[in-house]
Amino acid sequence: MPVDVEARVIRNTRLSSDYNVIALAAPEIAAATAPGQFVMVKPGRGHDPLLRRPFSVFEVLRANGRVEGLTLLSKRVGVTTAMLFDAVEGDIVSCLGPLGRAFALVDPPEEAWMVAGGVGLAPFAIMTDALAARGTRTTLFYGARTGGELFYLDWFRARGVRLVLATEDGSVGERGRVTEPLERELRSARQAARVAGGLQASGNDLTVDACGPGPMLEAVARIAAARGARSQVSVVRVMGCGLGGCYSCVIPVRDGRGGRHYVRSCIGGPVFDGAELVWD
Amino acid sequence: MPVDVEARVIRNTRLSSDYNVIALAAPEIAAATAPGQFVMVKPGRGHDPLLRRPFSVFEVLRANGRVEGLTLLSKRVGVTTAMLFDAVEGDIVSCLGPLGRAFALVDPPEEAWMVAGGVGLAPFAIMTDALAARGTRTTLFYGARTGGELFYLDWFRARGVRLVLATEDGSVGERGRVTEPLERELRSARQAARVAGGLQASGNDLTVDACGPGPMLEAVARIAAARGARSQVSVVRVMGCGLGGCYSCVIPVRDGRGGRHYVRSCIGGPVFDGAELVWD
Amino acid sequence: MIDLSVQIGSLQLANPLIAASGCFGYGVEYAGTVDLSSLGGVAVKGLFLAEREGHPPERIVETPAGMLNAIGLQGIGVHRFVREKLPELRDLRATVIVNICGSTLDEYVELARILSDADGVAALELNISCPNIKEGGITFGCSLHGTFDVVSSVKKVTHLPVIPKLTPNVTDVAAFARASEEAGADAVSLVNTFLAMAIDVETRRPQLSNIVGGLSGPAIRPIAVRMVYECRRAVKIPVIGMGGIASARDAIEFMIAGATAVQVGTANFVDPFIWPKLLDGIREYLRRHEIARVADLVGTIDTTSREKQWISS
Amino acid sequence: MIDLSVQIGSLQLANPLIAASGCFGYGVEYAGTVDLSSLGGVAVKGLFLAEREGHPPERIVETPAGMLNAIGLQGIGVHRFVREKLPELRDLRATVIVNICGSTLDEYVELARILSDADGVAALELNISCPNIKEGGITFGCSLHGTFDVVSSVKKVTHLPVIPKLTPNVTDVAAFARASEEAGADAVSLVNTFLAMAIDVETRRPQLSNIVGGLSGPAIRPIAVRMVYECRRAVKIPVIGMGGIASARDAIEFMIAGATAVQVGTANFVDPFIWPKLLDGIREYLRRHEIARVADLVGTIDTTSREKQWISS
Ligand SMILES: Cc1cc2nc3c(=O)[nH]c(=O)nc-3n(C[C@H](O)[C@H](O)[C@H](O)COP(=O)(O)OP(=O)(O)OC[C@H]3O[C@@H](n4cnc5c(N)ncnc54)[C@H](O)[C@@H]3O)c2cc1C
Ligand SMILES: Cc1cc2nc3c(=O)[nH]c(=O)nc-3n(C[C@H](O)[C@H](O)[C@H](O)COP(=O)(O)OP(=O)(O)OC[C@H]3O[C@@H](n4cnc5c(N)ncnc54)[C@H](O)[C@@H]3O)c2cc1C
Ligand SMILES: Cc1cc2nc3c(=O)[nH]c(=O)nc-3n(C[C@H](O)[C@H](O)[C@H](O)COP(=O)(O)O)c2cc1C
Ligand SMILES: Cc1cc2nc3c(=O)[nH]c(=O)nc-3n(C[C@H](O)[C@H](O)[C@H](O)COP(=O)(O)O)c2cc1C
Ligand code: FES
Ligand code: FES
Repeated sequence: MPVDVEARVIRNTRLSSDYNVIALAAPEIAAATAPGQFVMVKPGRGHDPLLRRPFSVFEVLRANGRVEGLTLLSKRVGVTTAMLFDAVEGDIVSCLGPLGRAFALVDPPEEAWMVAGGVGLAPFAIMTDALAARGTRTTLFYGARTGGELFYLDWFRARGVRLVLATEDGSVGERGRVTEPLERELRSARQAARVAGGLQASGNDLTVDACGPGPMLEAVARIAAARGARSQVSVVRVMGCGLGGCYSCVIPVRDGRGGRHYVRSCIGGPVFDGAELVWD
Repeated sequence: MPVDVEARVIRNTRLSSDYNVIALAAPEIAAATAPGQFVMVKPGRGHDPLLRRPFSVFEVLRANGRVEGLTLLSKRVGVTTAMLFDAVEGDIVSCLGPLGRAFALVDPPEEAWMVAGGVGLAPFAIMTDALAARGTRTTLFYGARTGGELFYLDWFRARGVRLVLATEDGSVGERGRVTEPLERELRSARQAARVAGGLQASGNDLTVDACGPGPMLEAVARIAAARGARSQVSVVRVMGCGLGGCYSCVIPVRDGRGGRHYVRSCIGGPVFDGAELVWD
Repeated sequence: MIDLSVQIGSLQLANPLIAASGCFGYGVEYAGTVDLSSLGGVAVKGLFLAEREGHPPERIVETPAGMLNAIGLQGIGVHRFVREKLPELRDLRATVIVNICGSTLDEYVELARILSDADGVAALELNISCPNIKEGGITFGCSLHGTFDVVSSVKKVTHLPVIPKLTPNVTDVAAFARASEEAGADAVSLVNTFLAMAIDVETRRPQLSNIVGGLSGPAIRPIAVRMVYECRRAVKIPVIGMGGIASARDAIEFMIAGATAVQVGTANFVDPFIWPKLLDGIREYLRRHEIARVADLVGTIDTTSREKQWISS
Repeated sequence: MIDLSVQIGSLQLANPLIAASGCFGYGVEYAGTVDLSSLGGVAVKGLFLAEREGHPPERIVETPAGMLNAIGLQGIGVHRFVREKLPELRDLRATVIVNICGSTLDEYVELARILSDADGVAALELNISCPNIKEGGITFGCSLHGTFDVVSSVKKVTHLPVIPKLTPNVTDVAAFARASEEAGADAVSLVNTFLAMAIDVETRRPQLSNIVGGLSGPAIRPIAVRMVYECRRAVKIPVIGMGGIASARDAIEFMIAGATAVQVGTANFVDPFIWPKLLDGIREYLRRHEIARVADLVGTIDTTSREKQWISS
């Protein structure tokens, strides 16, 4: 069950002129969060801005073996994210969670390939910790506009995550979209498997988990489907409540009878099986 | 001409659980303010709260002979005053001023008797400095609910202001309303003058300047009028704009033909001659 | 002991707080955050006879102290509601007010029949005021005859209290309250949302897929309070007030203006744990003002004029 | 070079920004904070023939993202205005739009006559929509016949552009725009304020001495934008839009919805230095979107539906 915490800002680290990582003293929520779940936050008082905003839980903070809070990776795009960017230690942020459907976690020998576009990195730190605890091998395909917007690389490296980077301007990693190396590697992994005969082409040797801009999610789902890999994608919709009350956050999902219907992504998601979603 | 300054909070000193003195880096305004003038402030962004709020300028801050800002004495009664109470160094407060009609300052040998009720102390610090510069002798009649809400006493003493204190609970000074010692002293001053023959009963030997709750202002105006002294009172009205644009802040004023009409207190006041106002 | 109960026609509510339709799903979504039996009532999401997909996204957009919505009444239809949701709501001991919406008068009547036969429905709220759909609904709510006809037709087929929900998008809302009363309504509820729109200036497109939507939230509260005040003076049946309630103070304001009960919509999105806070705030207020029954607060606005206008600060 | 001029009937405004009536005094109050000649126009405080005292305090109260006012049209009357204010406004080279208000049709006509003879009046705005006074005014604005009669009668006695100001407190504002157009109006302006109220729950008294007042400010913007959009589609004459404009973005939103010019009221209270900021913001937007004339923005809302609904963030 979600709880609402008037969380104190423990610290706020600016990563660039737009990105920050804000640490909130909400241990009750942090301890209960599964990778891919989110919180609805509201910094500041008063009715403007009015609604909470959804953010994936980025990290669970522990000190001396106790959970002390959680962090959010936030990109400044509007009024609430600007407030999160400007927040200082001691400020209060209302934090409601954990909410939503998490990523299903894969166990070895299956591998987890994580695909992050920009701020879509957010669910993959907590996810890395959870997968590491299971001993699952992980790769992070991580794309951004430019090298200055690739964050936490050392953090992931230190946890044994294999990194495949891409930037639109080519300043770090491959030039272009991160889905290109993803497609290439998936193709060769499949070929290698076929050659080795160890796995079927449709085998469950790996799952692709993605978070990022819509077109990226769509590409990931198609690439995975084409190579018979399972994909889980975390979608971004405008959310009014986060609890299934308002029906604002819907996304079209296949209904199994050739049709489609709108599913509330706050409770039916935000993580969906890539094959479930209607992409056209 | 008023200016609008996005003023940084230089410091914020809490005087009690409700009162604070907030220092704002608005030197342009501070340098131009006459005693009794006010500023319209808006802390925080967004449209809730929407309107600015009026505050008398309390002190003009100088450092190394340069004006560096102004202070406001604020009592927490609602949303904006709560924000001013909670503000921390570095916060930004929009500050528009100086606005309104100031107190007319008296020159020696005339004396200035200042009467403050509660947060009505606000205009009298800047006023004390202005009168001291002219060598005018000053008395401050200062009343509050309780001794813990009498502030800046040493500040006034250090500047040679004679203090007459009253509290409703009798914890400091006289028990009861501050208008009682005012009336008594005014009566005996008048008698002394009559005995000495030096001044007429209606003489211009002193002006009573008051700021505080409405009933106190009314009492001061009556007391002064009864003893033939001039009174100036600073009134408090809800103000939408502070510039004469909205007609929200009106107060009934005698029109000289036995009638009354509504005058905008933001530009016609906030300081009025006590005899001008309609009190019934 | 403070008595929080209020009476809406034959229906007694444990307290005056009702979750507003469309802002609380089918109620069951909130079973984890609030004890549904602690609410005066739960008005479930507007139901048609058939299932509906609703409008494509974007369906909401935030505005100053408010929000626009054009959900388009996505819903599971009355039959699935009765089968899938009502039993759970009964188990949770919720006082269920079903908000119904028809494209035709017959559809309202049919919905009322079905729900009157179902077990666990406490009252019917007639949504004749949804600004987000083209067919039916608001065309009844914007015509005095239409309002009268829907209410009287539904009344003929049900024993349940019937509460037409009025739209604020009219010149004289009190006339609609009167038409409802004449048609036999047990109460009226208001306001539904204000027809409104927002444009993305960069793309020059409406921000909602439906172009227009309904404004709710604190922004509309002062208009809604005025309308409740007007309706209270126009009719004898209870008025259920809503529009921007976000605190106990706001709920009390509506009751003083004339609301026997209040609904809370948008604020539940902002704070799903608001319900006990509202109840506690109302109790504290009544205690402080030495009012024994919340019903004694209803319509007690004092409009005699004061002599002096000193601000006490 | 970006062309900011817009045309309202025979009147060319240097830019689309007009100070809204009742929110800018008689204009002269703001001569110290803004160069009046830099504004498209200045709509002065609503004038009756005679002087008026207005309502007792409290006259305003803040609400979420808005404010209520019930000033009651305190004013110096048309004769003192012509004598005492108009010369100064002429000297300041303001484009003066006089907002007039009558208790009777004859009073509107008389006001129009007097102001047509005065030197320095650019247009007449007919206030048939003030929610704060009992006599006249809004009784015209809430009746299609009344609106038609006032506009056509005033048109007969003046060569000045006539702009009826419409109330939003009606079911179908576009019908009032059409009635105005048929009666010969040169433009319509909207919205005036929404009838609303607020109650002090501690005293259970209305917060305004007049009990009800008019809601303005950002809170109402989405409703006002929708109404401007509806009127634009209903009439060929220019629509002057207002209601909650507080930034260049907001002004542009109204123009995209269909406003040829916009008025700014409440936001001027919050920031009397807003005018150059608004102008700069509009210029910057036009430059960025490579639009040479602000007039080319008017009514360019794109309501064709999109295929995909990805949020780009
Ligand atoms: C499940 C979920 C998890 C998310 N996790 C993160 C995260 O970890 N870090 C992060 O920075 N962002 C995350 N987002 C996106 C984040 O919610 C939005 O960036 C945020 O709501 C913008 O709020 P704002 O007030 O700053 O912007 P606004 O001023 O409200 O709007 C600015 C822009 O943001 C878009 N926007 C508004 N609301 C949303 C919304 N609810 N979702 C997406 N876009 C929106 C608008 O279309 C507009 O273009 C997540 C979204 C979802 C649905
Ligand atoms: C010329 C002038 C000078 C002032 N100087 C000072 C000062 O130096 N220090 C100080 O603490 N206060 C001063 N005040 C009063 C101060 O403006 C109000 O306390 C303040 O506006 C309350 O704002 P709020 O948002 O905290 O309260 P709100 O939440 O708006 O309201 C809370 C209560 O305050 C009252 N109130 C609201 N607005 C005003 C208003 N404009 N004036 C008076 N009361 C109001 C309301 O009636 C309500 O009861 C002055 C007022 C005026 C007119
Ligand atoms: C997202 C959303 C969906 C709504 N759906 C319905 C509905 O199905 N039926 C109905 O009668 N009212 C509906 N409403 C209106 C609310 O019940 C309520 O009348 C309105 O929002 C004003 O109250 P509030 O300001 O507390 O939200 C909806 C409102 C919102 C915000
Ligand atoms: C204090 C105040 C006084 C007003 N007086 C008038 C008036 O005299 N005549 C008029 O037509 N409108 C009057 N209005 C309405 C405004 O001109 C404008 O239509 C309304 O406030 C909406 O715009 P805004 O949200 O930008 O303020 C007044 C509004 C306010 C807030
Ligand atoms: S965000 Fe409200 S239903 Fe999903
Ligand atoms: S505060 Fe607006 S006229 Fe005085």
